[in-house]
Amino acid sequence: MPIQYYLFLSMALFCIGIMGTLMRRNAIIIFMCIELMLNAVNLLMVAFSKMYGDAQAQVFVFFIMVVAAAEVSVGLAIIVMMYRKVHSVDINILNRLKH
Amino acid sequence: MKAIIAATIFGILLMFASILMKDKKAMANLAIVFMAALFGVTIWELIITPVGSSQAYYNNMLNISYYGLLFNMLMTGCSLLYALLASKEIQKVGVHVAEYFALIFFILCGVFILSGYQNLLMLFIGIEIMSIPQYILAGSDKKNLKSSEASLKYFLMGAFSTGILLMGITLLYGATGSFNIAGLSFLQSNTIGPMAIAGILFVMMALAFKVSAAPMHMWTPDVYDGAPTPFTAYMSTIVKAAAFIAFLHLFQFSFGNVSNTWLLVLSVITALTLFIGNITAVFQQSVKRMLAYSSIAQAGFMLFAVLASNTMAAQHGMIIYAVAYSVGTIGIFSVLMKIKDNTYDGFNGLAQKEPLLAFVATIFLLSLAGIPLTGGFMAKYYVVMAAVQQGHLMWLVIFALLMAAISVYYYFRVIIAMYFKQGNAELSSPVTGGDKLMLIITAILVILLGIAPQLFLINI
Amino acid sequence: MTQLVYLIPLFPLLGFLVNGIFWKKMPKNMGGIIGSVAVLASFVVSLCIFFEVKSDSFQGPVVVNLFEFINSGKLVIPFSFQVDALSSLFLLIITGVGFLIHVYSTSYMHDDAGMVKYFAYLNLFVFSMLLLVLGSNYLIMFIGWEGVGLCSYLLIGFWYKNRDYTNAAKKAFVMNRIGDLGFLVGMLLILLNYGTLSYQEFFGQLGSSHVAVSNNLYNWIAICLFIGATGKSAQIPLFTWLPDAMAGPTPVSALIHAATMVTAGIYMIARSGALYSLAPMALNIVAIVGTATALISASIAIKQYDIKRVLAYSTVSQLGFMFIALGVGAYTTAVFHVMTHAFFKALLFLGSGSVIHAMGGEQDIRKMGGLGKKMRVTQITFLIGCLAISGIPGLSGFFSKDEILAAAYAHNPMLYYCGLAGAMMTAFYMFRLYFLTFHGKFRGTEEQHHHLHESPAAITIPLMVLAILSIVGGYVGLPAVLSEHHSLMAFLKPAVTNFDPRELEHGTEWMLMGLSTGVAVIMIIFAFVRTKTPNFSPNTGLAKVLENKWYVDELYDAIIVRPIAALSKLLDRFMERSGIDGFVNGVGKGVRWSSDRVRLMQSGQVGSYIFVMVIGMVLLFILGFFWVS
Amino acid sequence: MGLYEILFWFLTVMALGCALGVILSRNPISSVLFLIATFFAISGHYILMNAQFLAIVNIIVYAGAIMVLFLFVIMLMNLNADTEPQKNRLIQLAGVISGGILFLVILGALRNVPVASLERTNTGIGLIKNLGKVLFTQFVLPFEISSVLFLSAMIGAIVIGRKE
Repeated sequence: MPIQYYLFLSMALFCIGIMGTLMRRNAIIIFMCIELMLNAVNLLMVAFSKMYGDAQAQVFVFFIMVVAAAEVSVGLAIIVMMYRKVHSVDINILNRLKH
Repeated sequence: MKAIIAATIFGILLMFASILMKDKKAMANLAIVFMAALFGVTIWELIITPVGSSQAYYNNMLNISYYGLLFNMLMTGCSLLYALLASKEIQKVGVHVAEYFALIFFILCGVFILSGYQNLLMLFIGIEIMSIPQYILAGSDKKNLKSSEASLKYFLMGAFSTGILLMGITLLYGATGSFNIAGLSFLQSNTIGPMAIAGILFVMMALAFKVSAAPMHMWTPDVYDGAPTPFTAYMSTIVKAAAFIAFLHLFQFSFGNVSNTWLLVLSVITALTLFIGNITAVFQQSVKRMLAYSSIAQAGFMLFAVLASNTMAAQHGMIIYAVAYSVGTIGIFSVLMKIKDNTYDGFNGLAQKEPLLAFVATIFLLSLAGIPLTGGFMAKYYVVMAAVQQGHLMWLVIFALLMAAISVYYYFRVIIAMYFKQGNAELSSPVTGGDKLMLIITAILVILLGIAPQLFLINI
Repeated sequence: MTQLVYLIPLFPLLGFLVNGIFWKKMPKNMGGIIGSVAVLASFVVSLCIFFEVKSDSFQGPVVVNLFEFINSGKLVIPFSFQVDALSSLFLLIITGVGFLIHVYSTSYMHDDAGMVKYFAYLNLFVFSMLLLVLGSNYLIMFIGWEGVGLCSYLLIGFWYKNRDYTNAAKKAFVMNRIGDLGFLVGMLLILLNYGTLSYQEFFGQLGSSHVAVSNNLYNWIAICLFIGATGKSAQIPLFTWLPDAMAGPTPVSALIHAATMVTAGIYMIARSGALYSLAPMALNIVAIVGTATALISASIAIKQYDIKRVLAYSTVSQLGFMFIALGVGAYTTAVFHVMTHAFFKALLFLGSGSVIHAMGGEQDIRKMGGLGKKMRVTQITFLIGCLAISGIPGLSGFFSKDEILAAAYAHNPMLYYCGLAGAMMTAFYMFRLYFLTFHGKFRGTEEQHHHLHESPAAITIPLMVLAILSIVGGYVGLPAVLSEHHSLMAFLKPAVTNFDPRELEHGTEWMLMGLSTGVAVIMIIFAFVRTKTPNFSPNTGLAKVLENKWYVDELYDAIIVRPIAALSKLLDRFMERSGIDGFVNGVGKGVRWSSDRVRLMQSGQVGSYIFVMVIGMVLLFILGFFWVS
Repeated sequence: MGLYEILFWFLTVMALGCALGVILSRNPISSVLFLIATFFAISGHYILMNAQFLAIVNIIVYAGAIMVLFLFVIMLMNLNADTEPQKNRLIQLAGVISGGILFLVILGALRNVPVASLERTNTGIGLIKNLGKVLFTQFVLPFEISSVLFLSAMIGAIVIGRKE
């Protein structure tokens, strides 16, 4: 398989993730779309690892997963905290801070 | 390296100390003692390192130079100053005082990594170590909905920018086959291809987010406004300076070789940042929010150092700017914390009520506005000089100076409110002798930076 | 002795620190004494240095290094002072006139609660001004430059209870900042091309061939520096702040807005004479701007009724004269006029202060008249000032103004005629002011009349000293027809490159002198006749335009201030007020539906923020990918 | 077209289709399920590229742990298609367009990347043994440092999650 295929597949997933963050109002879904972006990166990283025959990139993917896990725990905690207060996860109601 | 270990250990110790000690004040004092100890460690590390040398650790994961150590030392010093000035306010935010301070120590650990990383993985981890505690600190005032909102906004956008950063790193890896930013195979001007350019641009965007440069600045005003003020003070100073040192580091060590590919884009970012930061700050009604926009504007100036990253003046300028901006901003925020009403009107007549507070606030504002004989002027002078030496950036320099002239307007609005308006500025808490002493020391530091900047550039 | 030059700025700095730190606890008189003594001490040191520089044994400029300021790679900028003829002369003017004004202030500001603070500011001002003239490179000059701007801001707004006053202060500061921008750019151009900011190194490289530059560069640098000078020295187009700056206490107007700070621009250009001599285009611009300023502000002064405003416009006009001199290359002549102007304009301001003091704060000359009977000293000294500024032979103003006119004539007769017209108007408005104030019948209230009194000694003694200086100050620079020796020019010669106006034929010079004197005398008589029966009916036609200062402020408001405010507001809405909704709503009801739709996007907050980020990213990517390569 | 190619295209279509499902489905629960399916497809790609260990980790960590956490939260909040607020069509369209433009721009920039074919042979670098070696020698510092990250996340759970 040419590396381009993976490059474009990964870019497509990445951009779908970006579209998702732009289209949805539910904070959890937006967060999921960001996870999708991270996975697109992981896929590309593994493809490059294969291309170079280098294990470094796969270890890097590990670390991305580590960080993603840490972020998820904090992020979901923040979303739950918000939900407790306003009983919604709609990001449109987050507009006390503006101007 | 010693500082990284020490910062982690102090953070962990603080977490355990909270089990044993219930008193908030004692906790805060312990944290200040730890901070002083950490400051000592950074000084020690600086002293034992030969001037101009650099030491690589763990297969070139880190390459800690004298310059980086000096930066660490100064930023820890600023953190100590911050801890002393803000500890009372931190105690007011919530019950988890030990945890807040532990997070600040972890942030410092990230700062130390960012001043000496040599591997893109370390850059990524350093930025995350710095960011995750910030998401938490921004949302730490749980009684206040604004704080939660700031936290969620910051988190969502921060995670988004993490994705961008990772995509950039991956593309750079794909183009070069290496994560080592100083490696021989990494980004040479003759082998650069479209993938490398794409990588550079993605990484640039992500770092622009962290330093709140336009068009990735949108989170800044909301988050700085919503987060509890003492944490805003920390986020907008030391953390931002560290993001800048990471920026500079990357551009100095690797991207500098291929500056023709990114110089134009970064100049446009700089111009936009200056424009948006300054113009929007003019119309703010809340001083806290004005400071958020002004921090965007200041970031525009700091970007000059990145633009001219290969000159000596840029590296000196970055240190001076980081210290001058941090000290000045910490100072003005600690004044802001004493004022009950954070709008401009809340400052009316402060000079009558608390002349000292008004006076030091004036010095801090003058420094932020870049008036000579304050640190801010020297900082701006250094970075602008660096950009001039780089050449081809004269238009940007002139534009920046124009914007700096505008910035005087909104900084002076505060001074006018304090001195030239009638009013009864209400304080949220009394100003004690200790506060006054700390504020005076901070003000003296600002002036000292303006008179003898060489003092802060020990041997570099 | 020259090694002790750092003492000169040190004393006022100490005075500022002492007064500034203890201003709450210090007794009022003590603050005044500390402030005055600090400046007196500087004056004494300045005198010693002046005589040392004047002595024959003095060799060239002495640079005193204090400490290293900036050391960054190739660029090293020390914090150092330069002592030479030019700086030592300015030192004398600043500390000498400064001291007199300090003494005057001890009495004038006596009833003010913030007197100690006032002296602290005043000392800080003197410190900054000394830094400005003493610095041995442009950076230190710039530091002083900004410092005096800041002090001027603080002092204009000193009586902050009045809202107009703070606005005036803000205006002064903003206009100065615009000028400073030019200065900064000029400085950066020098740095970029010559790698140094030191006067000696820079001027040394100017003529040499190894820095390959075209004359254009000289012109650009010179023009940028001149823009800085227009801001500080209130020239067109940045002059409107100075009359407004009269909101400050009168001694401040005398010191800052007449004698010292506003002459900083002249100092700067005289200091950079070596550069300007190589930049003919810039010199022409200087001359034209100077002429235009001299004429326009003099014409405005004719119709003003506020005593201080008349003097303010007169200052602007006199500064214009100095720029004419600079523009024709007669740098020493400009410096000469700076000196004499410092004497007689400080005298006039202090005299007006004495009048305002006596009138209980009244500044409108329509409500004065006949004050001469009650205030003999003020009247006589004021008259001396008026005679001096009008250019009556024998007084200092005559010599310096005549030298300017002669130099202008030698350069281009057109400039001379404009200058003559300016001098004509000067004589008229000054004597209109004088006659309306001191002669005729008193037109104020009964109570004011009752209160009229001569001012105390602390006010009259500085007046008398300045009056004497206004008379004798001119004899250091006698015209060629009267004396072979022009001592000021000889003194300044080592420091200032110059064009010597004395190369005119003697006959021509006599004629020029006679003409200007004659015109002045005629205008004085005309003023006397016109003010015999004062007529204050509302003005029409040209007079109205003059009274409204040619509508310059309104013009600026319309073309600069409002668009910027509008732009700022627009951006504020557009970018931050979640505001495409606001924008669309403004367009009209017909688009309310779409407004609703669009608002949904903007109120999405996080979503719209990410949206902006993505759009920005896309645009920058396009720039980065397809533009660069 | 051999089995390898068929698998590649199948997994690619599945990944893209499920990713679109994530952002288009109205019900949050089905979004989560679609995302899990995407992760499975990506894991399949990992196996194709001989990154066996990562493929397993991806399923265990992402699909198994992280997505379950998401599901928990969504069920805790009782979100379903009816309560899910929808953005306006125009805005959705704008999102699609800007995302699409970004994709096109990157595509345009990267169309000239030199072609390198991925070998089908198994190099063995994706085996747990090799990865472990690299992780604990070359990458030992980031490995240790990431503990700080987890400490922060832990504190975050305490500070933010605990009721006061």
